[in-house]
Amino acid sequence: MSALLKYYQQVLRIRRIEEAIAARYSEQQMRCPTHLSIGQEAVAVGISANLTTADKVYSSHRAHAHYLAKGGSLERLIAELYGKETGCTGGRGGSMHLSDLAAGFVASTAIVGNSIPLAVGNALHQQVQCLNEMSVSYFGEGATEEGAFYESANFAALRKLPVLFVCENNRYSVYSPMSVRQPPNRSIVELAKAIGLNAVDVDGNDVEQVASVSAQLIDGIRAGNGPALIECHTYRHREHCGPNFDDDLGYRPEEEVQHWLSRDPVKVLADALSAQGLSQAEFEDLENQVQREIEYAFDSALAAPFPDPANNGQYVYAE
Amino acid sequence: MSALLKYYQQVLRIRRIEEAIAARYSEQQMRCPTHLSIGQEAVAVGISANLTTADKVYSSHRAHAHYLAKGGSLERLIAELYGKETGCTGGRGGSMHLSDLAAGFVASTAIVGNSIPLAVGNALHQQVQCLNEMSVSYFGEGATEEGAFYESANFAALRKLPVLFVCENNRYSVYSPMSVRQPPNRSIVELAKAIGLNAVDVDGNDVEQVASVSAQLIDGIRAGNGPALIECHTYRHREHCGPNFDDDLGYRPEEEVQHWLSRDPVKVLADALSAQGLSQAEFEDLENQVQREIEYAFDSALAAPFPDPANNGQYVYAE
Amino acid sequence: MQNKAMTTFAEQVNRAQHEAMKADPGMLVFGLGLTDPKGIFGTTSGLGEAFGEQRAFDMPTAENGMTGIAVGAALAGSRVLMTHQRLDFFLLAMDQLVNNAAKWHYMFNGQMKVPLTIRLIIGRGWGQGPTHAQNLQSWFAHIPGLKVIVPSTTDAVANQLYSAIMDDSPVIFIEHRWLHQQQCEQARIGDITAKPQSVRIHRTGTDFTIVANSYMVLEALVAAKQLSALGVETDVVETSELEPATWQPVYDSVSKTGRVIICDSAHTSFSVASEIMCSVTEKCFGSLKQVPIRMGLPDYPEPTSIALTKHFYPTADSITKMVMSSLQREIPKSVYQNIGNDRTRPHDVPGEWFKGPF
Amino acid sequence: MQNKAMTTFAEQVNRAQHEAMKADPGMLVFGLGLTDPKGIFGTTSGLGEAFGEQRAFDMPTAENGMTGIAVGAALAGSRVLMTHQRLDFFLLAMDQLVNNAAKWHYMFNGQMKVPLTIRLIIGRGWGQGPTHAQNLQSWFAHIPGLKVIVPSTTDAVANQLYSAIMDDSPVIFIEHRWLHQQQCEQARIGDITAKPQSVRIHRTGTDFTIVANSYMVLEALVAAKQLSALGVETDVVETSELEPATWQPVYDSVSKTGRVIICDSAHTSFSVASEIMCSVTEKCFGSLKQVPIRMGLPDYPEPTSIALTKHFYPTADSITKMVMSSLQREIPKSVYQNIGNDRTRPHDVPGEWFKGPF
Ligand SMILES: Cc1ncc(C[n+]2csc(CCOP(=O)(O)OP(=O)(O)O)c2C)c(N)n1
Ligand SMILES: Cc1ncc(C[n+]2csc(CCOP(=O)(O)OP(=O)(O)O)c2C)c(N)n1
Ligand SMILES: [Mg+2]
Ligand SMILES: [Mg+2]
Repeated sequence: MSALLKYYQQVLRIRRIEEAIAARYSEQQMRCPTHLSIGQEAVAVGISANLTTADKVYSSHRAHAHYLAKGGSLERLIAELYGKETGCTGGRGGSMHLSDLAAGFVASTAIVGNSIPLAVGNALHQQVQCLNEMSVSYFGEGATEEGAFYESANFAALRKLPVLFVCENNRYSVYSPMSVRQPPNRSIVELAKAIGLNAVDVDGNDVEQVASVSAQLIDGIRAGNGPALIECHTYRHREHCGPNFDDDLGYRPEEEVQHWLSRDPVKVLADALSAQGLSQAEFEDLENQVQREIEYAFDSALAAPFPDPANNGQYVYAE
Repeated sequence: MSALLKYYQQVLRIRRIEEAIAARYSEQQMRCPTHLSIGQEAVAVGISANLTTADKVYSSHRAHAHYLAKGGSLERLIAELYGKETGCTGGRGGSMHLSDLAAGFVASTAIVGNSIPLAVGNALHQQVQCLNEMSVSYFGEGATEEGAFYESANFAALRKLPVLFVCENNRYSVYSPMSVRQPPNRSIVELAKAIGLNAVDVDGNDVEQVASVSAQLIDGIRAGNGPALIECHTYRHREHCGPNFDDDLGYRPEEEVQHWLSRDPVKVLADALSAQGLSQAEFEDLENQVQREIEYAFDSALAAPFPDPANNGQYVYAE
Repeated sequence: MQNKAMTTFAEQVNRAQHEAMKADPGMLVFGLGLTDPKGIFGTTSGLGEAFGEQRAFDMPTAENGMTGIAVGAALAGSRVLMTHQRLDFFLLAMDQLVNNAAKWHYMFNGQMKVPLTIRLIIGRGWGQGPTHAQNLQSWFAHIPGLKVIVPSTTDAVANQLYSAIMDDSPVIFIEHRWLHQQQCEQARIGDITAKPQSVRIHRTGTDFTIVANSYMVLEALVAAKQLSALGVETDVVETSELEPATWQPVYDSVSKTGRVIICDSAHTSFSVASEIMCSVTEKCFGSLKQVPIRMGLPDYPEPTSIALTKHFYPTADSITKMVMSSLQREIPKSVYQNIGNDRTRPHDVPGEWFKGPF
Repeated sequence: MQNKAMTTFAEQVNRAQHEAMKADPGMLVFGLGLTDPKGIFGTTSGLGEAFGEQRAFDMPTAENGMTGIAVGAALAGSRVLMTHQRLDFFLLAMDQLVNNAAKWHYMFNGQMKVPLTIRLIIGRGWGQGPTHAQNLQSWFAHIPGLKVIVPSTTDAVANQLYSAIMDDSPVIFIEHRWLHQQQCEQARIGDITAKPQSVRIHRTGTDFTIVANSYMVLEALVAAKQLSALGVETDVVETSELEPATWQPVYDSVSKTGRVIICDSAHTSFSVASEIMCSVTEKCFGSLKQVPIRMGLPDYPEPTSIALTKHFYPTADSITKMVMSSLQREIPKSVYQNIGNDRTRPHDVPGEWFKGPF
């Protein structure tokens, strides 16, 4: 299978999963705050192309794509959204606290910026233990405003830790544009360099670019050259939290929205594959594959039992 | 009086005051942690040359020089060290919590980095109220490791606030060298620029350089061009906290210590003035003036009453 | 605000801010999302338009630095109100709050004041989970120099917030999110500039004292009705200021009834309920007919799944049952079955209107 | 350590770290100044030399980020010990502590563990002042998922710290700085790997129970002697683990004596003493002969001047006087005059040896 086709398959898979969640969210059975990745899938797919299962990933509130691209179990994700016992945290964490240790997706957390130091701590462990693996920290451009980002990056640079910082710059923190949060000429890449990271920015909707540029950074990290940051310019299609489109609120310029929709990673990849001659039937096949997987995951999530609140007192302390 | 002579007088004054504190500290009557400015006086004197009483200053644990150079009352400083009622906070704050509102020295605080946001908040007030004044935030290079520095600088840049950040880089945080705290090629100036500040570094032991470079930055700030940072390379002569020399501990390279001692701002200025023909008698005159002032301050501090603990419950809440 | 018969808690919170901004032309108000289209659950809507973005503004995601900036502006003379959408996010700012805001007036010997109010919103339900539903009121109450106000009713909240803002000491103002849609007749809203009551007696009875604050006041009032139907008449006493020196009406009530249950909306151990129980024991030891009861959340984090939160939060029913069992009185089966039956909504939403997702 | 007859608290804290680093070759230890010439009051000396700077290291001044890094390393499988020279500095790290470390094991359903211990040192005296002398033990105790250990004696501390380090849950370990020089015979030091006692009975008597932790245990023991001379025999009970479930010996003692004074080294309101008093009241209500007494710091910050701290900290004398007055018994004038007379040092230093400045 061509690399492009593989990317498309993965981007499409995440897209359709997120759309299925969105479609069913209004049934009021997935009762937890949910931040969809729709529009930003190319980042996770491009980065994950260079990672092994041994590499460890941390993420933020908007984690579905990162979890899935790293190989996190779809069934356990959907079950988690439904608050079921078979969910990846047994219903305790919900959408904002995903984990699939077998896949090397350690965790996502709900407080902006607060999983960044965890990823760096993971890298510290990897370095001290001389492990043949690295860490990845995903976060939004809003998280770079937190001191936690800065302090973590400083320490990673100081000790040349094997960690890649992936900043998904989707231009907004909830409804707030960059203009109320960062000075006009802020370059996250320059900032990262000044802190001591190798840093570069890419078109986050171009999965091949994400994959190839991050491959170089990751090679450097694995070679012991110290941590790096990749800033991926991208865009979220739907509301910050929840299943709907919210451009009726007018917080994003119409042209900006249109510009980014025209560069939807699914569309861009599909166009490229069409141009390369992928047939309608092959496209449909891919869709059908994903649909089957999704249906199975939803069916099994719905069929799964709820966790028993009698066990609520368990795991407050480690045994 | 020549500018140089004026600088010398001020640097000398702070030096002799600090030395007097050091000399008497072992009498065990100034019972509070005390961080002397000896070796770093040129920074405060150079910066203060460009400030008016209306400008507001915040500082850190090592604040004596900043307070004195801004015009803070010597008597109230010494009384504060002795824990007396006439101290600048009536004995409540000690050496690490100085204030002289009449002089525009708002406060120093004891938690590393935590007065930086306060200075920025002060600048926010000044901007919103269209006041014809600015704010200054003094801190050490260690404080730049705190997220509070980064978050504050970001907001100051975002809103173009009238604040000057003065970083006294004396190479150590307590006994810890830069090598265990910041990556090898860290430039605080480049970092500040990447955050969005105008930034430049100077020889912090050269009072004229500090004064002239900061004058330019301050002009820009007053003109509304936004915040700036000046990094002043300097050195502390004595132990981190307390009156003694501690180079017997071996935490600083002997050559480094010697190099900086040879560039002692008092000595540098005295040499320059000698070269310009200032006579021995004139030097002695200056010393005598300072000595008289110091003796008076100590005498009045010692004579002052202790505060009454019966009032301990006062000022928990504002009336 | 509009001239309509009913108003909500969120509207009153909003009104207090508008009134304060008008009354003090130097006042600043900021917070994440403050001027965005949703305006922090509608509680800050219109402030940007009315007062301009110099005085009412959104901010970077930097809770610690921005809290320090709020303190610095307050010290300089600007009255400041800052809002955080969840109390949990404010954990980043404890240094600025405790080491600076709370102590400043004291440690600089009364020379400066910190006219700063911080609104913190407590999440609950719809999967808020472990890090979006914490109420750390006991932390703030433990710190000398901070005032802690925890409102519960729509008729009082504007007055409470206005007074907090106008206070020259730092005030932590903790709003439970489930209160925001609470309705009340406009006619019942009093003078916004009056001195608010620290303790409020919502109902009187001689058999038992129910002490509560925040959302638990609403549950307590339902319980009081249930108990009355069962022949137990209660004082319902709200401690909206977390300051033992203001709790005399609590002590008076317990001295009268000899029995007390204290409801908390935070984890039970080392809680505000613990302090109230302690103070009550100190002041009313001789009058106590039975050991005081405290009732709060279990000592584990809020899980996310709806299946796991069913009994996480005490309700009116829990109060009623606890009071009856402490009196060693049975609840007749017929009555017992009806308890709580008027609530058909799922337990994890404040009302049918709530559809998620945040 | 060396083969000498006496040892100090600081030496035992140091020893526990050396032993743990030896026992777990993956363990990391870091903190500001950890490997500097002073080694955090001598408590960390030798760690860098013994275990290398990969495992024992100094760090940037960045409490929040570094705490998160500690949590992340612990989650990855490194046992971690972090030290802060003052509890006050650690206020910067509450987000990482409360939202991550405390909840992780729970919110990820037991899939990961956080073998992290955080040593926090409480300052006192010699002008430590408002932001270098806070004991926020009640904050930590209020958070489910955190264990809080507050040692007091040299014979037990190595065992307590070693056990905290080896615990797979996050532990807050609060050391009062005035304990560091406390001496004890080597011979009295027990097995470092034993399970430490959560509650320890230091002395028994039938008239009164004195509950204390941290430095207040030392004051309590002096008071107990004074009281004995006055004919009042006391149980002195130390609660070194701040977990009500472990406090049965306290309840047993109060059930026996019917009278209790609870000593705290933090502000009194909303304190650990409040919780102990509450729990004692719940468990021993029927046995109480008088209202329990709590005694802590006043509810204002520690001022800096020696003139202002004279009565800020309760002492053995305060305990003795309070117990006697609660019993409505006079202290004979002759005895009264002698109380505390053995202490000639200024009240703001732990011993004559202390000469400042930090
Ligand atoms: C410390 C903290 N502050 C605020 C929030 C509320 N919040 C949740 S997501 C979010 C947006 C963050 O923006 P960004 O990092 O750019 O991520 P994006 O949502 O754009 O993917 C905010 C402010 C939070 N969860 N934690
Ligand atoms: C948050 C915090 N962490 C640690 C300390 C302990 N401490 C006091 S001064 C100091 C050194 C700071 O170094 P720097 O900022 O370079 O200032 P300098 O002492 O060199 O002037 C430290 C670590 C503190 N007071 N606050
Ligand atoms: Mg974003
Ligand atoms: Mg320094």
